[in-house]
Amino acid sequence: MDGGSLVSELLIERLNYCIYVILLLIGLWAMLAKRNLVKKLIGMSIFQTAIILFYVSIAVKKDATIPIYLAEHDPHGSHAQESADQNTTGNQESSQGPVALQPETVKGYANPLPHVLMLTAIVVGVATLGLALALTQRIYQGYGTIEEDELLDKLDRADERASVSPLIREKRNEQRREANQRARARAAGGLVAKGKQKAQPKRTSPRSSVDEEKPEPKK
Amino acid sequence: MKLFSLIPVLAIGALLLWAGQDFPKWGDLASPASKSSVSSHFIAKTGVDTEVPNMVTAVLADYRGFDTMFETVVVFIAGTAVIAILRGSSIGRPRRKDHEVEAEPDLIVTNTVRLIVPVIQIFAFYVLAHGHVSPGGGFQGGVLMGASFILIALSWDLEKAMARFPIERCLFVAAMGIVLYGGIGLLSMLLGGEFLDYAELEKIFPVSRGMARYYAILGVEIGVGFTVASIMFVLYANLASEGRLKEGL
Amino acid sequence: MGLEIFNTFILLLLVVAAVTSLWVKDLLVSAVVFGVYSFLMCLLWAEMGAVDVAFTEATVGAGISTVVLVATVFHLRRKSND
Amino acid sequence: MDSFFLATLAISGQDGNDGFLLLQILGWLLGIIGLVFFLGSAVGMVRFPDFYTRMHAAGKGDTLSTMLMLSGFGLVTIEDFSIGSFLVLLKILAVVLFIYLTTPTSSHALMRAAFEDDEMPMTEEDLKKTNRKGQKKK
Repeated sequence: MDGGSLVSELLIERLNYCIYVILLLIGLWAMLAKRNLVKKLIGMSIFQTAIILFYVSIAVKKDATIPIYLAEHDPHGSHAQESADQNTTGNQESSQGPVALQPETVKGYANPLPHVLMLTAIVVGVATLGLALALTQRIYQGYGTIEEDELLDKLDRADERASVSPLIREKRNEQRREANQRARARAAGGLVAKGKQKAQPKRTSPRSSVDEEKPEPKK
Repeated sequence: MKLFSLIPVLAIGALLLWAGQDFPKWGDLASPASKSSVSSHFIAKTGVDTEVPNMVTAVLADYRGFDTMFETVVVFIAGTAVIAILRGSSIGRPRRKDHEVEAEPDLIVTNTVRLIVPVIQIFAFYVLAHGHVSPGGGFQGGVLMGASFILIALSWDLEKAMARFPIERCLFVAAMGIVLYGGIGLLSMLLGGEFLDYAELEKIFPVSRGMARYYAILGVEIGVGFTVASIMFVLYANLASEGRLKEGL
Repeated sequence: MGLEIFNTFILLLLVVAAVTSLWVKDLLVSAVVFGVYSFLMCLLWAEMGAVDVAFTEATVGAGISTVVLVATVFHLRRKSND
Repeated sequence: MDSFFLATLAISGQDGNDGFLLLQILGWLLGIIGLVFFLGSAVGMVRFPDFYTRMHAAGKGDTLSTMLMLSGFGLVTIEDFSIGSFLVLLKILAVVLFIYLTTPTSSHALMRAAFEDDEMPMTEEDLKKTNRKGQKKK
């Protein structure tokens, strides 16, 4: 297959598939690259609707009606009743109950199976979206942010605080205290007030303050 | 990070576009999904088997009833999980006051809502019960019913809606929906058929096999409607108040 | 060839709505534009003959999920960094 | 308008198909008038300077145009004097009534929310200021 026919195959005859793929890629990209959790969830919903759209468009038939029986095709509708009444006067055999549709009339109705599958998928989708939003609210209550990078920073700090054993923490605190004292001594040797402020430990995060406060009472 | 994530995205896109050449054209009558014997059987025989003109409802609640039952269970589990996640999470946490105005519920809005909420609820029942012959069914009717309570909560406040539909009653109604669904299935099993084989209900109801399935589909849809309506309201009530269940939005 | 102009137009609008709802930095605007996306999707499905799916999307996607998103954003920070 | 509608019905009762053609033309006309009002409200949303005037354009134009278009649809759907087409007309009229109730209420709620959020309406002096600024920029 040469290039021209590929383009005409994809872009002209199957343009709808191209747009489904674009929608799906937008959703996937948002889930991967966006840092805001709510944006990620919106991307998830877009991804989901793109797949549902693909399924529903498979069910389309040209010149077909919606999957609800027309009055003249309904085996139990008024029309069938009339024809049954007419038949009872003539042929007794053919009026035995309702008749299934002929293959020609089957072609006139859209395919109901993908509709059913996707109908439940939409409702389950909103339930899972609500669950994910509840988790997002909980994350915001716990960490005060829903941006992924800030969240990872805070998680790293929390991990460090939780995972270090008390002995190592004590050793680190001692090292830090020594470093502080050395710096203070240097600052006292040099400029008086300005140097002291500079010599304060650079990290002002809650962890360092907490870790330094703990050993204080032992002194 | 953003550029790095473009690599898998573009790779998947190229793969999907390459696969797209093999898909059927728009509205193709000879596509595999339309030619398959399953969907042709559904279109041809639904009216004979169940007497329901809307094929989607019949396939949803009868042929694929097991699937729908567990979809309903998934919705129920999601609602209970939202309650479990958010309950008590905001105790001792000050309520945000920065974007809040001290205002009575608006007179015009509340009076209009008083007028239209009964109409919405009647329409929800109509959609639920008329789903056999027109678009609609348990999911849509349930969502509309839940939306009417959400409208009450939006126009007055959450307490007013919770007084009409407290959270315990929500969970009870949701569970009753699933029990109704499974109960109809079990009843048809006790009468000698298989699980969710509604045609066996003709032994206790004075109707034909087709009409037995018709009425059983209605009962199943009512069960789905109960569950979906209460879970939708549970979702809103919990998310709007951070699990406090009072003083929402 | 088989694709009508109406469908193509709605599909392009869908792409625009999806990109907009991910582009804007205000999460409230993002939620509302996502509601617009759901309505366009509902229109497309009604045109395809899937009336039940369109009805479900109109009630669930455009109604409940927009309300739930707005209710969540109300308790979070409204501005997003990207 | 009312008497015209009744007259149309009377004609359609006498002459059969011609009367329904008149109803269809009337329906198309109503739809086109509704579209014109819709265009007006869309232009107003873009062109008006502040929130209240924009809501004025959106609320009023939207309600009127939607009601007009829906009643046009209702007239077009009448094909004969059967119960079926009359039921469709009745349903569309119910939707019209619903929109008549809810759209003004929602725009009122939006306006009130903006007012309680201390959004001030634009005065003539503000308009002059913005005009001057625009002229300076030019």
